[in-house]
Amino acid sequence: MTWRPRLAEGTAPVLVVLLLLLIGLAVAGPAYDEPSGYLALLKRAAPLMILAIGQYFVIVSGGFDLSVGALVTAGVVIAARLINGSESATARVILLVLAFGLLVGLVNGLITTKLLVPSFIVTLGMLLVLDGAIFLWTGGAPRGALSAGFRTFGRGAVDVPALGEVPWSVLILLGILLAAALFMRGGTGRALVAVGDNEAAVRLSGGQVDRLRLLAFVLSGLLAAVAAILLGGFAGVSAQVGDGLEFRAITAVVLGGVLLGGGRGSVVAAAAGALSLEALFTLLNLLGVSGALESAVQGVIIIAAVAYASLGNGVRQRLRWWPQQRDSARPAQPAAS
Amino acid sequence: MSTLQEKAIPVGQKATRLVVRRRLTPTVIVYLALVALLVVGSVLVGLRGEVLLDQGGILNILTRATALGLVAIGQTMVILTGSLDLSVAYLVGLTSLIAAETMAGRDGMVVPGVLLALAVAAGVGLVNGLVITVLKANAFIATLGVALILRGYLEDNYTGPAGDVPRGFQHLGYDRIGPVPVAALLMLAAAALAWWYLSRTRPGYHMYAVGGDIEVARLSGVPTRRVIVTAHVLCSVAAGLTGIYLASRLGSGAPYVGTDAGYDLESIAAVVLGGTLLAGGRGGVVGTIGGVLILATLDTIFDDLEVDPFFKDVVRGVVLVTAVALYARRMIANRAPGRLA
Amino acid sequence: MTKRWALVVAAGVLALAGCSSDLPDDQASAGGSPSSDATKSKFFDQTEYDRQLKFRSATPQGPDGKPWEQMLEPEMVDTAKFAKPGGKYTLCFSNAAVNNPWRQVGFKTMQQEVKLHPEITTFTVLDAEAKDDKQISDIQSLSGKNCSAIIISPNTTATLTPAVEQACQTGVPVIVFDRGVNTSCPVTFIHPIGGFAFGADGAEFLKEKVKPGGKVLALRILPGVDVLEQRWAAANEIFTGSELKVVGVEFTDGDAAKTKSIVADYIQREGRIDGVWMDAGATAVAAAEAFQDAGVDVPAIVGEDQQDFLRLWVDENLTAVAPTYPTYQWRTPIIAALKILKGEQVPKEWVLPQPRITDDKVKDYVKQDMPPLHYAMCGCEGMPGYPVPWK
Amino acid sequence: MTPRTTTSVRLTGISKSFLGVPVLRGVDLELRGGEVHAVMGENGAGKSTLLKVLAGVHRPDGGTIEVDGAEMSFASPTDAQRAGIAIIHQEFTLLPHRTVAENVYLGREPVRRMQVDRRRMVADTRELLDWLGEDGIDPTDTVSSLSVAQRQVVEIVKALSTDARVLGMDEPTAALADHEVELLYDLVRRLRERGIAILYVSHRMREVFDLSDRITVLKDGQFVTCAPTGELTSEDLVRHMVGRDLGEYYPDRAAPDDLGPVRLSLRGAGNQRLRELNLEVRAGEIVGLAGLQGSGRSAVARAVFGVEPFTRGVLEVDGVARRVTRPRTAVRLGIALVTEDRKGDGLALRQSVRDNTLLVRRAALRGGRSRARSDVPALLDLVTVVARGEHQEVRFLSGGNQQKVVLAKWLAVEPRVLVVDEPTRGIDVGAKRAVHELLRDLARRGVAVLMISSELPELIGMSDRILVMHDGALAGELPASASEGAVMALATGHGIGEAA
Repeated sequence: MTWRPRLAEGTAPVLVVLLLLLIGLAVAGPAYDEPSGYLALLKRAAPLMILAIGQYFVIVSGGFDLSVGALVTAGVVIAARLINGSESATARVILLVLAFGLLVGLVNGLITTKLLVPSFIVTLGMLLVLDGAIFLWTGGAPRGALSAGFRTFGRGAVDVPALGEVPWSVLILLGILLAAALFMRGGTGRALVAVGDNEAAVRLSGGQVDRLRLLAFVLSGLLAAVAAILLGGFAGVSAQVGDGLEFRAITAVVLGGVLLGGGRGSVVAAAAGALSLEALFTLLNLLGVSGALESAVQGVIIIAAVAYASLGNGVRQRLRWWPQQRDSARPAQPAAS
Repeated sequence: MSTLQEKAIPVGQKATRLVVRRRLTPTVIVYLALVALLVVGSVLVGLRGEVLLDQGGILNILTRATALGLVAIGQTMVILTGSLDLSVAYLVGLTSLIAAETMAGRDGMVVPGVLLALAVAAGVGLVNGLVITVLKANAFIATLGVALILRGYLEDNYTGPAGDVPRGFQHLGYDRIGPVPVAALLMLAAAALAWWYLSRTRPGYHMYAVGGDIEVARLSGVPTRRVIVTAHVLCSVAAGLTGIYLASRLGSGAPYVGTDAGYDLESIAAVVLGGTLLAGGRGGVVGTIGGVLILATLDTIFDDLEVDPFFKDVVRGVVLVTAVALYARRMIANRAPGRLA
Repeated sequence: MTKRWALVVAAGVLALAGCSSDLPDDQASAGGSPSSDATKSKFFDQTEYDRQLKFRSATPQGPDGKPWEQMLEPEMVDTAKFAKPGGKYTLCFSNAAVNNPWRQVGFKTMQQEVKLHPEITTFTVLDAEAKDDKQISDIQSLSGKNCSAIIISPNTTATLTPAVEQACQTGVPVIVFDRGVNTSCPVTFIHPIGGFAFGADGAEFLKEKVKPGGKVLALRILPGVDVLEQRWAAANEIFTGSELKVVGVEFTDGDAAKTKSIVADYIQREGRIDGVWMDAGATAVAAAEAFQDAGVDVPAIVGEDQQDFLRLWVDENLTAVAPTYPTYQWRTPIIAALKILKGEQVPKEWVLPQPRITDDKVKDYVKQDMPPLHYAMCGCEGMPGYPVPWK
Repeated sequence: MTPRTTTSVRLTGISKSFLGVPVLRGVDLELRGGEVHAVMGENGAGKSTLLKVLAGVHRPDGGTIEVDGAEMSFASPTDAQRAGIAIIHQEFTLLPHRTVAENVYLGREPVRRMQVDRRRMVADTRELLDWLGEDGIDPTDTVSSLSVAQRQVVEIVKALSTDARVLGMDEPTAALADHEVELLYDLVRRLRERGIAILYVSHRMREVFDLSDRITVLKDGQFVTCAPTGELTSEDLVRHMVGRDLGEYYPDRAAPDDLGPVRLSLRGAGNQRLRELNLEVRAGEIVGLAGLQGSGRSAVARAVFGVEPFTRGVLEVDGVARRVTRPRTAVRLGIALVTEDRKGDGLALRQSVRDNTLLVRRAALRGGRSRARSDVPALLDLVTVVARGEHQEVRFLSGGNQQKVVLAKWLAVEPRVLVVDEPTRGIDVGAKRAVHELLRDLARRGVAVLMISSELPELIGMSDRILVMHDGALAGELPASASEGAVMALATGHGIGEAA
């Protein structure tokens, strides 16, 4: 059997959608005549794409993570209070924010796997706890300020040979995406998808199901912390920076053809879903569609995407499958009676 | 069957275990927790020289339970059926506007206003149900999509509260009998109706069946699509009733009255807190009302104790997860060993 | 359905038969209910617009340097019937929410104000968490408590009117501030000049600073909030009568990241933006940063009195103005309540001055040690304990 | 409520295609009241589709269905039920959290004054249970509290409650233990006596011969033959089904000098369900583990594999005592388990053949990435999987091919001890034979194989020696080619003295 490049199930539609959107952008906006426009789009989309990658790990292993939006807010607010404008504290606080994301993911994962509470409920609870606790701690509104160093990652750019100025966030995004794609090609990644498909089979194959699912939540938490650093860096301190991001990330993942409930979908497609979503917003903006209708358009699109995935797929699969079954059957022989 | 004799003892054991299990269903736990909460709350509030369950306190708890209760009754039905509805919050806002705008202050338009609001709600439920059954979209995404569409409509067409409810209709939101608001009684009546529907009628049986195992239901001749659509229509109608109630209470329609209160996630939380399995097939309205009352009581206690609103969120989150963890433990303990993993 | 209606009817009969209703009597709502067309109409109101613009230049009455005790063109009402000498007051406050920095700063200021008055023995606060329905319940339950006065900061105008009326009927003095209600039953309604003045302050500044034909971008938080709509209505009025070109009106949801993206898009699309008008300053820094990140000078910009913006203004030497919706208005309800309880006169409508921060004064308002989202116009610097509670 | 008079059903020229691919091509079948009519054929022969056509699940593209001489057209299972036809599906169709009565009347709840008439439902269910002589089940019991056999009874009651006079059964013994199978036979015979027409679909030769009056054989969607059971031999049947003579069923056993060292040994091992087990499995041999269901034979598999570990005694792998408390440990020690429920426990159905093949290696072991790429095709060749490619999702494979993938997944980690539980359940004759050969082949390569099967001919045909379990303990050991009678005697607890 020869190896050939191959798209994971459900990846193709999102790439088509993305391509159409990018063409739409090129037609609608003069800024998208040159690469810098797309680079700006990528920079803008980076936090959501990173969140979508994190969310992907959880969804593909059969869960939900509703806590990422609250975690992003928490990350920014914690960073602002602890850094308090002091440049010297920056590195320490960045590590701390990452560790906090990791910890939240760990708690989500432990409650889900050890106490067997559905992840939807666990992370909903975590959302409430984070939302409350973080402002309980800061007394209602964010305090302190982010340092310039902290903000570099979301705001600054770096000179890359041959490419020119590339935003840090784009580099971070590409790094994470590459790592995630490699991870998903590897054994642990495949086992993670298999957990979303059939937990029992993985357990009886000697896999550590709980540890894998825990890993998914930890990665989601960690990546939410990264997104917080980028968003905080991009736009500064805000009390509502993470509002609604959890649903947007889930939408992006689903748009990428990943099956809710787990067991199918690729991480690159999930990231592409997030980029599509962001491109869609930008396009609507360029076309002058009112902000109000934006959400309606978004609603229609995700329903259409999911309907296409489940309806279209079924038909295509059957078309593909049946003739194959026939091929594999033995040649018919006259019945000898 | 001769072989059954050798199983006689285990069956006996099972029977006693069953009795224990029946005694401590999640529903019972919820109400025990409610009672415990009331006792603890009374003591804590009492320490401040106040009374939790005086007329005002009861009124408060019941009033707070009314709107969430109505939404949660509907949400119970869809969750039992194995589905989920994230569009209720926007729908509450939309129906409150439709009711208030149709009434426009005229007494004669109360009935048309209510009917129109309910009709629109039913229509939205129908769309939810059809998107799930015909387009085969996951309920989470389908109802999230519909929620976004409703949001777009609201944002595009409304700039704030609109419409006007005639004074006569406002009695629905403000009248009470002793400490019990009339609307709370109506909510409880709706809950009773839903309980009857779920546990006594055929369509109700079928909701449990579809939520329990949709394939089994289908093979047994249950019209699964119709059941799911019905559940969504009923859920949306319950959200519509909430919108109508809130219109009567607010005196006008308000586009974000549902989302500000977070009725989407909060109603799911209440249902799950009430012991209904998020995956469906098990649970009921009685538990949900218990869950709603717990949340309302917590709120009231915290208000009496003047707890920081941010702290409330923390407690809500912890209570939710703890409760569901408790139910999960009981389920594992009760599960007969069978499957390998 | 018939069943349910039978129940409603039955409930109605019960109500008639002497069961209690918390619905306030009709005559109390002198202001009348809003008609649907009124709330949906254009938010511009020429009379009110003129009135507010006039207020800006009016000289306030009251002690100098204490704008929270000043009042503009007051029409005093007698409060003798509420007088309750002897102190030991229980003040009750139904707050809409503490869900944004403005309300946080305001609420803390209010709490400190309460501490200044030993005659207030209890200060009971119910927070509605931005839920109309909860605030109605809150007001109901405050009405049942032994409050000396009830202060209400309504979550929305129209929807809370019945509840406020109900509170009025208990005979306890009711004080409303920030957003109003559609009834005249409260003893006093406290608010700064208003949205038209706010919007005009910024728009006039741009008209003055941006050369004719310059491109102005208007950034708004979200549609439908009356205060914000008024700000835009006034600005729009001024822009229409100017030679400025409004190249875009965008909603940002108050989201800094979105603001930045929108502004970046406009810089790319228009090539150059000469002025930025905002209906609220929360995302002003993000807007300014978008220019910096694009490598162009920040044009004339309208912000608000939040510290992060003021600091940027000073540090980067921006051409800017900061209209304010001062948080010191949270002190006034407490002061008003005590006046009422002492039987002193208060204005029926207590209009507070609404200063704007201009280039010459901005340095006075920058407080390096305060949080970035702190509102400078809190009137709190002189309060005992400053600045700890606000940090 | 008892079924009415007898009915006859005649299917003529039934054809059915899915997306243009014919699955049934002009099949004829006649079914009379009071007979058990078996339908046999390989997987994919169209048996289940035929059953579903009869049940109204699928609409035929051509042909007619006559019930008592009247032509019928079924648009849904409900239509078929109205005509007196009910089907018991291969998988259980019961809701565990609902009561027996609720399950029996699911979809057809009697309604009285808008409410479900629960009293009548319970009474009618009880009547049916009594009629079948199954008074051990209470209609108000929750299904989750019933045994597997009792659930099967509920399934049958559910079918009968539709007033069915024609009962289709799809592999009804698949989930049953041997003694339960006997009870089912008994039940089927009683149904026959009461005039019910039974269409009996099964893979199991013995069952069909024990039970049926007539046999219809299908192959590739076509009718092959229909004859009274007495006129057919099992060799005839196999020939009809596969269209060729398969000859001797089982591969050669191991010669004495093929046997290597002891790979797996249990000494005094036990847990909650198992007592004092002593057994050894050597490299190169296949040891059969027989026993009735509930005797603990699957519990041995689970214990060895660490799912429900031993709590007493010693488990040795290659002579070293080990504590195996979870599957992961077992896998790392070289123990493999092919479970009886391959869809539930064995495969991640949405994943590709490749991913499933590598599942154990990836999940339990580290590294081996570079080797994996070249390995997979070789492994799949070895187990003779027929698939469109290694990227095809496993759910689209036939049962037999799926089972081969399960075996490939274990071969990928080169186990030293292989425990197989019902390795050929529900797969067709051809695949069965391939699995048998593969197991023997593995043994020859030095794997110690412990094989559990409730199909005694298979167990006897495959094993080098047979251990028989009874009531959680070993009842005795029998040599290769012991008689079924001898195994059953030990399994039912009769022959303990003589064999030990």
